[in-house]
This record gives sequence, structure tokens and C-alpha cells, in this order.
Amino acid sequence: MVGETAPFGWGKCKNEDCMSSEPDTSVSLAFAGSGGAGVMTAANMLIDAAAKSGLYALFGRSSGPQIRGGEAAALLRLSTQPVSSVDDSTDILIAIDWGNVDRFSAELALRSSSVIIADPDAGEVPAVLANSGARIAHLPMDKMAKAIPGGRPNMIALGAVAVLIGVPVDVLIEGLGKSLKKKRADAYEASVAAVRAGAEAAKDLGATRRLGVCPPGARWAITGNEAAALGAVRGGVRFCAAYPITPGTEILEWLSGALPKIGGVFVQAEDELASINMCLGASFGGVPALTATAGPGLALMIEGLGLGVASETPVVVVDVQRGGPSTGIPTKSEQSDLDIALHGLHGDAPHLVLAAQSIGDCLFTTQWAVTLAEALQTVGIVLTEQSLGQSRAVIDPPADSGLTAQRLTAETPDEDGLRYQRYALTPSGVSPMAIPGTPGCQYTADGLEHSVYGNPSSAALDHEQQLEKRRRKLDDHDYGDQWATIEGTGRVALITWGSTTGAAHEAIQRAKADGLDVRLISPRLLLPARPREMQAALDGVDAVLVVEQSHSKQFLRYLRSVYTLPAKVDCLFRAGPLAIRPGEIHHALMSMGSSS
Amino acid sequence: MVGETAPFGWGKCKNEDCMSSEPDTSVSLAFAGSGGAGVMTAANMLIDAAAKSGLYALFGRSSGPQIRGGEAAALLRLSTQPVSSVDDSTDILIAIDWGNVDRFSAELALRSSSVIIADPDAGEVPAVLANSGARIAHLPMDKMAKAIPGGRPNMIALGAVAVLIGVPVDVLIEGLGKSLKKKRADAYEASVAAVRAGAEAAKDLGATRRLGVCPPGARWAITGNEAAALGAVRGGVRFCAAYPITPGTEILEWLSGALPKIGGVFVQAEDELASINMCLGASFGGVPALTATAGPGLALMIEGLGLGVASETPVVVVDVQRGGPSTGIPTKSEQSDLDIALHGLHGDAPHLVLAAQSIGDCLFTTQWAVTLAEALQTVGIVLTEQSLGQSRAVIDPPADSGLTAQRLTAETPDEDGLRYQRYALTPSGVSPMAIPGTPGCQYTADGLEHSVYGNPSSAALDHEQQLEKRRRKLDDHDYGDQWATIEGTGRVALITWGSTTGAAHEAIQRAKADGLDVRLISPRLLLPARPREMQAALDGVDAVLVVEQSHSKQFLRYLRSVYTLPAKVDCLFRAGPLAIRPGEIHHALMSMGSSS
Amino acid sequence: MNAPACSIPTSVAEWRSNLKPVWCPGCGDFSVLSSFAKAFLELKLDPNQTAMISGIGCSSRLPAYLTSYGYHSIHGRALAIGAGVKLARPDLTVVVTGGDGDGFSIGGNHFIHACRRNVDMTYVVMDNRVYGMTKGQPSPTTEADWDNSAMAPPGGTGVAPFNPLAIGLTAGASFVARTFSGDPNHTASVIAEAIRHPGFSVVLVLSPCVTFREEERLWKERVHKAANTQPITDQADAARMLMADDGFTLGVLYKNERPAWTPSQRAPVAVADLDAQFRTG
Amino acid sequence: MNAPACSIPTSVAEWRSNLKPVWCPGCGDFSVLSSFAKAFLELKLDPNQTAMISGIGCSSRLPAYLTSYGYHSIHGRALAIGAGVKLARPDLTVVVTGGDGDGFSIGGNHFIHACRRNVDMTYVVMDNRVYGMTKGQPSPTTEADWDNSAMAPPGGTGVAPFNPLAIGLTAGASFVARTFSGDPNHTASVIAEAIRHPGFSVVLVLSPCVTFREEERLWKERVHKAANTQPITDQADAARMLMADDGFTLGVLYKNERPAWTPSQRAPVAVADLDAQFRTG
Ligand SMILES: Cc1ncc(C[n+]2csc(CCOP(=O)(O)OP(=O)(O)O)c2C)c(N)n1
Ligand SMILES: Cc1ncc(C[n+]2csc(CCOP(=O)(O)OP(=O)(O)O)c2C)c(N)n1
Ligand code: SF4
Ligand code: SF4
Ligand SMILES: [Mg+2]
Ligand SMILES: [Mg+2]
Repeated sequence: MVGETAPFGWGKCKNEDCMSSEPDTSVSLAFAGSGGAGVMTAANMLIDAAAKSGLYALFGRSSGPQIRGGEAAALLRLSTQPVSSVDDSTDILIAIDWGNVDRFSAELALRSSSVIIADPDAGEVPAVLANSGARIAHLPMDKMAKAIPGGRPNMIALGAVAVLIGVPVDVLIEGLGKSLKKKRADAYEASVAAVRAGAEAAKDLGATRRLGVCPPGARWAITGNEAAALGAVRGGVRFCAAYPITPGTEILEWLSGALPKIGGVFVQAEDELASINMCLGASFGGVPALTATAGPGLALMIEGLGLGVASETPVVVVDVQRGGPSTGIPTKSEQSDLDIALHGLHGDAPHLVLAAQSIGDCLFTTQWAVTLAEALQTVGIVLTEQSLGQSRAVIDPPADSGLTAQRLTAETPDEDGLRYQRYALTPSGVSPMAIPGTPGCQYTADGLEHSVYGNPSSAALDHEQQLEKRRRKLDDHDYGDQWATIEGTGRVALITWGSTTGAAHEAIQRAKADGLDVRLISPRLLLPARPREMQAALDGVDAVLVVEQSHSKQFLRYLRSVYTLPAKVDCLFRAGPLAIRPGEIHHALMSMGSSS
Repeated sequence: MVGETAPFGWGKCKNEDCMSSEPDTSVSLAFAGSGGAGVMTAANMLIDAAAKSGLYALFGRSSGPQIRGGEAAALLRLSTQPVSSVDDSTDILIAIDWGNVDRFSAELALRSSSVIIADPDAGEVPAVLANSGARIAHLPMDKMAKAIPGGRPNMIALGAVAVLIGVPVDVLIEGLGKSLKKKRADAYEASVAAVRAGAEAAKDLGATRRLGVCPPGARWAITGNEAAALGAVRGGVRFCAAYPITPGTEILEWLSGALPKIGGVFVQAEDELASINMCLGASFGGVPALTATAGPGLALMIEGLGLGVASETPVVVVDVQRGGPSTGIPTKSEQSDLDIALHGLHGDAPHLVLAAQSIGDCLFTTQWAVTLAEALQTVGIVLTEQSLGQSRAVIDPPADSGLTAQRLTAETPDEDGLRYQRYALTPSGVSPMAIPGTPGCQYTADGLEHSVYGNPSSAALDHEQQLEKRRRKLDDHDYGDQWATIEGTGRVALITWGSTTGAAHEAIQRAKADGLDVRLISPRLLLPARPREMQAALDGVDAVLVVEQSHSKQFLRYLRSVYTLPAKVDCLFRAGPLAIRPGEIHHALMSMGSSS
Repeated sequence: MNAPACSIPTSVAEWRSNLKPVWCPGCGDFSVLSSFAKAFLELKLDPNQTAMISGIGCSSRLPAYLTSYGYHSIHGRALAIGAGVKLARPDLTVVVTGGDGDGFSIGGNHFIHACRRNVDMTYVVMDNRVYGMTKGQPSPTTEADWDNSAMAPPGGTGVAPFNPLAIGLTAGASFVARTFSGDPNHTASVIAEAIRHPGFSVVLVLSPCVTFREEERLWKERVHKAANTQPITDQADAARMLMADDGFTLGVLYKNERPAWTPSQRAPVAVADLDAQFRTG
Repeated sequence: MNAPACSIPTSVAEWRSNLKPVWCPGCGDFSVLSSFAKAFLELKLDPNQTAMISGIGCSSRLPAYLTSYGYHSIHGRALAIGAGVKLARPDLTVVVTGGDGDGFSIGGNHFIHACRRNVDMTYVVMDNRVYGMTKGQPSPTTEADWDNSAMAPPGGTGVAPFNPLAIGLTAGASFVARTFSGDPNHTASVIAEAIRHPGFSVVLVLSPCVTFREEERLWKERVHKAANTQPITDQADAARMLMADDGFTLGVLYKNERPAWTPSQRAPVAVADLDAQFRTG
């Protein structure tokens, strides 16, 4: 799945007349400063201007433990081409002050080719940063801001950075107008002056990386959490009961605003036990339902999810993964809820697990998950990640897959006037489900094992038949090509999942430039396993590199358990919060390619 | 691990002077009848008499959905040798009436060599039973009982069965005296008369299987749930907070009686969220704590278990598995909570999973789990099964392993007067734990990722170090031979776990008699995986048969995920409630042996 | 989704499904089942427009014994499921039912929040002051000195029971009643009144467990009707009354007219227009 | 395990650990922290004999800021952990603390059961009527019309708040108090009294969230001391008072002498003898 129809795209700038005259297609930069310094504001303005200039972007944030204030960094990558991964390092760090910058210095990934733009009045550049060997350039942002009535250092920084990377200052100022002018004209004036001052001063900072120019095109600026929420309603979700939790809260916030506008219902539940069970109730009532959470909340939903599986009541949970175990690191990313998502339910409880591969793909994957859960009358878990959910991307407008919930409903009892069999043993394993209000089809849904009528049964035969039906309906469904992203034909395959797909893709491009052809296999559908499709995807492959962001190689273990892999399998893995970058994957691929 | 030192034993009668003059070493029988017919009473009396006669026994029960009354069957196997599995079929079914016997006819496993002893006044033998081809013998139990003032048909049945299988009627009557005489002399007299009448009448029923005579020896009669509870207190558990659930309740009932006698605390919690967290609180306070539950309760404990892992607070949960998913089949057995036990926690959360292999082994395994969890400051899940927990066995008195909780505690802060590091990075990964009350070592336990001091931290380095320490302390521990039961040296290996180990052992004996040498590998320690030990155990093996009682091959998937198996792997699997019997394993082994 | 009128039962028998209850002979829940049928008959409910939601326990088996739609769910979560049904399908009559363990022990949090949220549904709890299904353990309404349980020490747990109706009232329930299974007509009429009440209504039915608490057969001698024939309408007065009560007063004890909660609805927007906010430039 | 007397702090500063709070400048929780230190000083508690247990939330961060033993656990479960600590280690002083979301939303079931069980521990809730840590969602104590939240519709959720103290009282709490973080000395003295109280004591501290509920800065103008200087001792009277109250009355509002619950202990048996029952013949 590549190109136009893919729910997310990589590759060349889509504007055919784009003639980038400069060599740089991508620049990574970071704004840092303590709470209130306004680094996030500056970053957002830059992103908006970039989008208007036809660029693509990725914008993540790293912040300390404080609820308000505290140090923070905005991590940006701007590019003339769609971006789906952070780059190997930060090209430009601009710091308004140093706060407790050491808390996330590792996430900044500076190296000798980087430039640190520091305010000389903020004190020494901390050793942990200076040690990178990055070139240090001085910009007295605080002094310059003070020279402008109402001026702020973050606007100086913004102006400077725009010039350094080649985002047109005029577009920037136009954006400022939109966001500030209506509110306070004086703030607008001060900001414009500060941006211009910064832009002017930038010329003395020495040349850095400049992006090529792209003609403006239609773009979306969206976070993964917004995308997942939009996917939910596009898929037909009209009910959400939820309990807030970082980093999933924004999905809930968006749905709490949107659902009441489209005839849906949002309810804040007392806890996650209530939210999942309220969703089951709504779904039993015939209304597609979804909730979103993070690891600790998912842990609390496990029993309810089992009920969804056994009573065949469709429901979807989006788990925006964060650092684990337990409360772990709520604000940082990791791919470590794979185990619980795949195997967390007690008993034999087949269900769906899907994973989004990029910010934009949160939309498609959630939408698809809703339609699958509805079609198969089961539980769907969508795994996304903090780095997708809480990061904002500037992307091409995603196509609407048009997928929408279609539940197989029962309209009347059996033609022969026989009693309605809620759990009838159909060939597909999916049984027509009566929605309350349907005359003559009354039944009692049950989490106890049951007969075809739904009557509780402990008979071996009923158990076997119902277990088998629940397995069959998932295993035998045709999920189409979307089950995985598969690209290339090399004898070395890279298997990954989730957000790491983006970095893997970029690494494979680099390997190609080095003459190594690598196949990419990234399953979007993790459960049920697709052994036949995976075997086809692995045809001719003799070495595999598995890439994942967990400490205990959860993905590799899963692949081994259900798929037949070639004899040579390497694994590049690391827990969060440090992103797995294209460079390290590239490196691993090259050493694999040379040894295999 | 075989023979004397094994926590459970199979093999020959241990009494060297036992000279069984008859061919039968084992008889399986079933008492059936509707609620109030007293089939369980009769079965218990038979078991007691058998134990006194030097026999071994296994006694399981099958009953309908009613809380009280309803049909029930007592399923017994008596043997001159230790018994660890049900046999392939029931030799003798004695039915006081037919109730809804079809509900569990499949569990009775009758065949043409079986005998059905029926009361002619109870109506036709139901077709579902008669179809087995079993010989039908008539015994007018109801009429015979009515002829004795106060006589009851179950006592007639008891007397008849005792004679048929060769349990001395005198020993039976001696036992009746103990249990009934004190209460009501007339009931005693009536029972004696009924037993004698049944015994007399049995002579006309035609010869069936008679057990050899064993000289009496010391025996225990114990259920798996009692054994687990005893193991817990022997291991040092002094705190239990719990919420009742079938089939784990008897563990809690036993602990609620025992703990207050040994200075411990039992508290009935409001739910499973409370029980696991109360246990964590007690353990934080320095007192070894355990709770017991079944699948739905385990699902609710998942978040708490994650906290135990992250805050390194030892705790043990015994999960007595029942049919799943969801509420499933509460009263029937299955091995389908393996997935949730191994992988149910969110994040990378290494912990211990152990499984008991027999009723007697519930004692050893639970005791070991407690000492391991305490030594490694982590969470231990002990998996047992309804068929172990709620079945009673007559066994040789199990040896006391002597294992008892030893927690590495901190007595003072660091010698240099430095601040106490609760989560110090020691070589073993286990950090000395200060128990509240220890002067100078105050710290705050945390489920947030933390520094060595326990201070919340989202730094990549702290995360990596603490994840690695928690992995290392489990992986690097020396678990000794007890990690698995390994027997034999054949090139075919049978890998199984839990209660199925007993049937597997018996199947292997039969295969040996047929000239096929099969190796048995049954891990008692399921997590952490022991790749080195498994590799050694599999040395020279070229074909593997995996045997498990789950619908989705949970065990096979797990083995594949962490171990390297030979190319040829077969799997004999089935969901509950029907036990996997020695005969079908034997059959699978023989066809494997001939094809490999 | 309105059903043809002919689907409305005209006899108690028509409200009963053909599934045989698993209950012990003499269990109080049998008569609660018949009270439901009577109340539904009185209200002329349509079985296909009625949803009975329960958790797990002897009492929670009830939905399958009626011909309405039902959801026999998991232990303690019935009220959450019920709220989901009602909020998604306001056209249905939603009745949640179960036991004292299900509702007040494991389900306690959903209980207080259901009272607070005041969704228009009815909660009927069969209180037998014991866990019947798991064979006789103390529940939150069990007397502190009851010790006829393998899970209670001699002399009882020593933990005082609480009064769920008082808790429900303070948590915000707008209709609070107690009945006795031994008086099925009264129970039926109170259930009918509770269903008519707009908002969250709680009906506690004293329903003996004859197997594990034989002594509850004597409840018939302890129960008595409330002195006032009209329910108290002041919350503070009702709180005082319930805390001073002996736990055997029958009737609708409190009722107010707080409007039922319904989720917010806003000016409609087409789904296709929801993405406007993401378009740049 | 008694510590040398010298380990008992003699100043508020000695009770503070060297960890810097993550709280926003002006957050009410700062002064609750100092009230704890003051109360502990007054009671001459020993930090190594004191266990502070909390869940998750801004307020739940508090334990690590004191020099006692602490357990910063998971959201909503602090009271269960606290009960485990106290039952296993009756020699320790156990204080459980956290926020209104932690205690009354996700933790509501443990709250009512802690009140019922009456284990001798103290529960101090910093009520800011909002979820601070997750950036401003309504909690069970939030006003129905508060809508300055991305998770509340314009006009607010419309769900009425409940009064946790009234619920706690009806559930069986034997000590019920309200204080205000703006009066740290009063808060300290009430906390000290609550710790002295044998049994389960609840102290609700009105503690403004200046970031998400700036208007709570005005609470200082709404709070007022209880009319009676002595707590009510009759449960029914207290129930009426709390239900009629405006939610801003400060003081120990109810107190009774119900003995704290301690688990049953029985005639001692050697562990080695526990297997007698399994020996046959
Ligand atoms: C999560 C979970 N925990 C425990 C159980 C076991 N269980 C089933 S019913 C029940 C108690 C039933 O008591 P109650 O609600 O009072 O109903 P009753 O049987 O008395 O009518 C329990 C503890 C369960 N099914 N699920
Ligand atoms: C199981 C679970 N659900 C949700 C969360 C997210 N969460 C953390 S704190 C919090 C609410 C905190 O509110 P409150 O207890 O009132 O404390 P405050 O921050 O206001 O002091 C929530 C919902 C979590 N950590 N765990
Ligand atoms: S055990 Fe008690 S509550 Fe359950 S069915 Fe029997 S009498 Fe009724
Ligand atoms: S968000 Fe509110 S409760 Fe949290 S620290 Fe800030 S002011 Fe305090
Ligand atoms: Mg009950
Ligand atoms: Mg709060």
C-alpha cells in the first residue's frame, strides 16, 4: 500500500511543479524554554506558516512533570516532503533559557553538525548540550525583546528560526495577524516587531539549513488524537463514555465536542470500569460505541472487554500508549502495551488489535477498527502512541476511506417461527444481532457460556461451538490489503509496527540509496494473525530485522508465536521515551545486509 | 524431578510389601443423582474408606447450574498407586436417579466395557448413556432403602460399589461410625444397614473390576485449593484480602480460618481491586500477602499487579482457572488464563508465573511462588485449575519443602550516610527494601517511573535502568531443577503444563509399554522463560507434542515465542470442560512416534 | 422502532420466558420475578421496548426469565451497562437488577454515581444480605455478628452493615423505596411507580436467601409499612429518617422531582464538515 | 521496630523532604502540605512510624514531599492500600491522601467501604472540584454548570455534584470534617484530631486549583466555621445537617466513638499443625 490510496503517504513532494532549488528537504529544530516562555506558541505559529508555504511538518513536545510551567521543548521537523518520523538529530536548537533542560537533553539528540542558538544572558550552555560539539551561536533574545514594547523573546526566536530554515517571514506575519489581531492589536504589533527583529538578526548567525520552496497546496494540520477521534465518528461511532487519562484525553475532548453535534452522546464516566461498560450498553442498544484510554485505563477495562467478546457486543477502545509499566511515564511514548492488547483477556477471547502507523493513519485505522468491530461483533483495540496522539503533523488531506459501521442485524425471528437464535452457528460465525425494539427477537445477552439462544450452558458442546464460532468469524474474515503496509522486494525484510513504521520507511530509503534493497512489512492488523498473508509477504526473504519500541521485545515474541520467520532474525528494540530514529535502523539494516 | 523428592509422585505403590494379587490397579466410577440424593456424601465416605485401606484416589465433581439441588455426579478414581489424572473412561456408573444427567453425560465417558448400575424404578437409562454400549445392571436402590427404616438409596449404592471394586465394607462402616454416630445413632444404624444391604446385593451384579489390596499407610486427603492455602502459610503468607469467586473461594475460606490462628490477618474486601491493593499495602508494610481468585477477578487485579511490579512490592495471586472467556463456565476447568497471566499487564512488566501440576503440587508451587515473589520483590501469579482446586485427592503426605519467605530488607541507610536508595542498581537487580519502622530509610514507593531514590522521573536513563533491573532480577535468578518436571530421554518430547501433566505422565507410561520412549517436559515456572534450561531439556529431541486444555493453543504459542522448538511440532488441544485423558495423549504419541 | 400493539402481554405468564430458574426452592427471588411481570403488565410495557440489565449473582439471573431484551453481564457493572443503554436509546425502558453484593460491594461506585447522574432508569436490588451464588459470604448489608459462613470468623466479621438507601439518597437518588418479596403485590406496585418516576429510582427488595440465611424466613415478621403514606420530599429530612430507620420500613421513602439527566445536544453539524478545523491555509 | 526518640522532628522543615513539589505556584496543596507537617509535629509522630498513602493526581504527589514512609500508588486505590498497611501493621500511623477525582470518582467504592469498615486511619482529601493533573475535567464535586473545560459542554455537564461527607457519614465514617487550605492552622489542628480519633476519619480540605479553577481563589470569602463548636454525635442529626449544608462549613462536623475495626484473632496454632485436618486414618 503506497501512494495516493494509502492512508498516509511518504515520498516526493506531491506538487509536480515543485522545483526545490536548495538541497535541504528536511530540517529539524527545537525550541526550548521554561514554563511561560511560550515555546509551544512559537512552534505552532511556525508550523502554520510552514503549512501555508506548502511544507510538511511534524511537531512533538517534551515537557517536565509540572502541570503548569516547568521546562518544555517543542520538537519540529519541517520538510518539502511528507514527514512520518523524527530525524536522527536536531539541526537547530534555539533556547530562550535553560530551565531543567537536562531532563530532556537526550531527546534533543544534538550532534556536532547541529547549531545551538543561545541567549548569552541566560548563562552558559549546559554541558550536557555543549558536549555534543554543536556550534554555539548567540542571540540576545531577552535584550532584543525588552527593546520592543510588549515584545517577547519567543517571537524573536521565531523570526530568527524562520529565516534560518527558509520559512517566509511574510507568511508568518500573516498568520500572526489571524491569531492575534482580533484579540489585541498591541500584542499583534509587538509580535510583528519582535519577529522582524529576530529575522533581521538571524542573518548574522551563520548559514544553516534552508528548505526548498514548495508551492502551497491543501494541507491538514492534525494530531493523532484528533485524527483517531475523527476516524471514530466517520466510522459511525455515536457514543463515547470515557474517563480522562494522559495521553488519550484529547480524543475524548474532541469527541465530547463533536458527538453532541451529530446526534451522538458523550458521557464522562466515574472510572474506566464504567466507561467500557457504558459503551457495551450503548452498543447492545445498537449504537456504535468507542472509548479511549492509556495503559492503566486499559488494564481496568480488561474484564469488560472480555464481556464484549463473549456476549459478542461490538466496542472499540483506543489505547494511546505511554511509558509503562504501572503509572510509568504518562507523558512519554512507548510501544509496550502490545502484550496486554493481544493477550490481556482471560479465557480464550479472540478479538481485534489494530495499530496506527502515523498521525494521519490514526484516522484510517480507527475508522477501520470501528467498522470491523461492528461487522464482526467483537472488541477492537486500536493501539496508537503518545508520539502520534499528542504530536501535530502537517500532511496532505487524508482520503476518506468511506468505511462505515454495518452491523448484521436480525429483523424478525427465524422464518419458521422458531425462537430467535442470538448466537446462531452461521457459516461466517457472525450471527444476526437483534437490536432492542425489534419485535419477536428478544434475547438475553450473556457473558456466561451459552447455547445458540443465549441460555447459560456449561455443556462441552455449546462451549466448543461458541468458542469456535468466535474464533472463526475473526480468522476467516477477509481483511484485504490494508492488513499491513508492505513495500519493496528485497531479501532482507524489516518488520515493525506503529509509529516506528515511519522511521523504518525512511531508513529503507537510505539503504536503497546505499544499494541495499529492503522489504518493509508493517502489520496494521495485529490480531487476528494473518499467517497466509505474512508467508506471502515473506516470500523470498532470508533475513529479518524486527524494530520496536519496547524493552522486552514484545513484538518479536508475538511474531515468533504466530508466524514462521526465516532463520536469521535480528531485533532493534529500546523502551521509550527516546524515539527510534531512521539512522539507527539504517545502520542496523546495513550491518545485516553485509552479514547476510 | 521424579520419585521421593518430587512434590508429587507417580509410579508404583510405595509400600514395598504390597502384593496386589488382582490385576486391577485402578478403577473409575461415578455416582450420579439429583440434588439431595447424597451422591457427594457417598463418594466422600468411599474415599475415606479407600484411604484407610491404603488406596489412592482422585475425586472430582460435576454439577448443574443450580445453587442447591440440581443434578450432580461424583467422579472417582481409586487406585493402588498414586493417581494424578482421570482415566480414559468410567468403569462403573451408579445412578440413583437420572435428573438432567445429559448435562454432564460427556464428562462421564462411558464405553462398552463400562457397567451402568441403575435403579429399575428410576425409569429407562437415558439414551445418551445407553448408547455407549455399556452393560446395564439393575439394583432397586430406592426399594431396598425403603425397606430399612431411615435408609437412603445413596448408602445402598455405596455398599454395592464398595464390594464391586474391593474396598472393605468393614472399613467403610468404621468410617460411618466416626462421621455419624456422634450426631445421631439412628442415622448411623440406618446407614450401616443400607450399606450392608447394598453390599449383599452387589454379589448378584456380576463381576466388575476389583482393586488389589494395599497395606494401609499414612495418607492425606486434600483438595488443590486446600493445598494451595497450606502452601501459602508455609511459605510465610500472613495477610490475605480477598473477594469470593468460584472456583477459588475455598482457598480464601481456608485462609480465613487459618490466618487468625497464626497471627495473620484475613479481610474480605469489597472487590478484587481492593483485595489486590490491600495485599500490596500489607506487603509494603513488610507482611507477605497473597490473594486468590479466578479469571474475572484476575482481570480486575491487572492494574494493581502492574503497581506491584513497578513499585517492586511482592505479592502473590492464585488464579484457579475456570472456563472462559468472561464469566464463562465458573464451575468447570480449563487452562485458558495462560495468556492473561503471562502477558496481561500493560507496559514492560516482568513478573513470575507458576503453575501447579497436581493437587498435591498446589502446595509446593504456591509455597515456592511466595518465597520467589518475596526474594525477587515482584508479583507472582500461580495458575491452578478448577479440576485441581475443587477435586480431592488421597495422596502420600507431601514433603515440606521448607521454603519460606526471605525478603532482602534494608536496615540502615547507606554506610556513607547517603540517602537510602530504595531502587538501588545492585548486581542482582534486587534492592534492599526498607520496611516502615526502619529508622532513616524512609522513602516513597512509586508506580511512576523513578530514580534509584524512588523520585518520579521521566528521564530515558532512569527508565532504561529500572526496566533493566526489573528484568535482570528475574532472568538471572537461579530457579533450580524445580522449574520443570523433566522425565525420560526419548527423541519425542511431550511438553505440557498444569493438571495435564498427570495425564501426560500416564500416557507416557503406556507408550513405554508399547516400546516408544517419550520425554516429558512440564514447566512449573512459566515466566520468566528459561531458554537455556529448555534447550538442555530438548537436547536430542526431534519431535514435540504439545498438550494443553485451551481452544486457542495458548501454551503452544507461548512456547514458540520464547523457545526454539524442533521443526516437527504437533499440538493436542481442546477447551474445557472435558478433561484431556491419558488415552488420547497416548494415541497422539503413538501416531507421532510412528510418523517421525 | 415501535412494535405492533399486539406484542404487549396481557398476562403475567406472557412476561415469563420458558427458561427454568436456577434458584433454590423457596428463594425470595421467585416472587420478585413475578412482581416484575405484574408491574410490567400494569405499565403495559412492550417486551421488545424493555431492557433488563443485570450483573452476576443468583438474583442477577432474573433477566433471562422474562421475555424482554436482557443483558446478563459481569459482576458489579450492571448500572454502567444500564446507563449506556438508556443514554444511547432513550426510547427504551431500562431496568437494572441484581443482588446486594453485586450492587453495593463490587458495584458500589457505579451505584453512587448512578444516583448522582440521575439517568432515567430503575434499579431493583434483591437484598438477601449474603452472597448467594458463591455459597454464603457476608455482603455489605450483612449483620456484623452473622457467622454462619465459611468466610466469617466465629462471632461474625464485626464490620457493621451500611444502609444502601441512605447512601443512595445522599449520593443524589431521586426515588428511594424498600419492599419485601413476601409481599409481591406491594413490590409490583412500587416497581411500577419507580419505572414511572423520571430519573434514577432505587428499589431495595428484601428477598430472603433460604439456603444460606434460613433465618431470613422470619423477615415477614419484622417488616412494616412506613408511617407516612406519602414519600418524604425533603432530602435532609429523608436522610435523617433513613439513618434512624430499622431497615425494615417498606414503601416509597423519598421522592423528588429533580429532572432526569440527559446528555448535551448541540446545533447539528454534518459529519463531513467536522474536518474543517484541520484544514490549513 | 521502635525508632530512637531522636528521630522525631522538632520543626516543620524536618518533616519536609528535599523533593520540590510539581504544583503550580499558588496551588492550595502547598498549604495542605505544611498543615500535615504541623499536625505531625503537634502529634510528635515519628517519620519512620508514619505511612502516607496516595493515589494519582496533583494532590496525590504529596507523600514524597514529607520525610515519612510513603506509597504513591495508582489512581483511586489509595484507601485499599492504606487499609492493607494498617491491618498488617497496626503499630504504624496511616494517613491516606489525594484528590476529589481520585477519592470520589474512580475511588468511590473504596471510600464507602472504608467508611463502613472503620479501620483506624485518616483520609485527607484535597478537594479542588476538578481533575488538576489531567488538565481540568469535572469531578464528582464539580458544580453542574461549570464549563471551563474541554470535556464539558457549554453550560456544564448538568450533573449535580454530590456531597462526599454526607455519603461518608451514611456509609459509616466515625469522624467527618471539612477545612480550607487557606487556613493552614485550622487544617493542621483538624488533621491532628482526625489522626487521634480511633477509627476511620475523613477530612475534606477545600484546596483551590488556581490553574483550572481560578475562581476558587474566592473560596476564602465563602467558607465559614460551623455554628456548633462541638461536633454532632448523632448520625441522623449529622445526616440532616450535612444534606442541608452549603458545602463551605468548616470544622469537625460529626464524630462518634464506634470502635475501630480490627481483624479477628483466634487461639494460636503452630503452622506445622495446620495440616492435621488432611491426615487420614
Ligand atoms: C469479578 C468477579 N468477582 C467475583 C465473582 C463471583 N461472584 C459471583 S456472584 C457473587 C456474589 C453474588 O452476591 P449478590 O450480588 O448478593 O447476589 P445473590 O447471589 O445473593 O443474589 C460473586 C462474589 C464474579 N463473578 N466476578
Ligand atoms: C486508571 C487511571 N485512570 C486515569 C488516570 C489519569 N488521571 C491521573 S490523575 C487524574 C485525576 C486527578 O484528579 P484529582 O484526584 O481530583 O487530583 P488533582 O489533580 O485535582 O489534585 C486522572 C483522571 C490514571 N492515572 N489512572
Ligand atoms: S442460594 Fe439463596 S439467593 Fe441463591 S437461589 Fe438459593 S435461596 Fe436464592
Ligand atoms: S493544576 Fe491545579 S491542582 Fe494541579 S498543581 Fe496546578 S493548581 Fe494545583
Ligand atoms: Mg445477595
Ligand atoms: Mg481534584
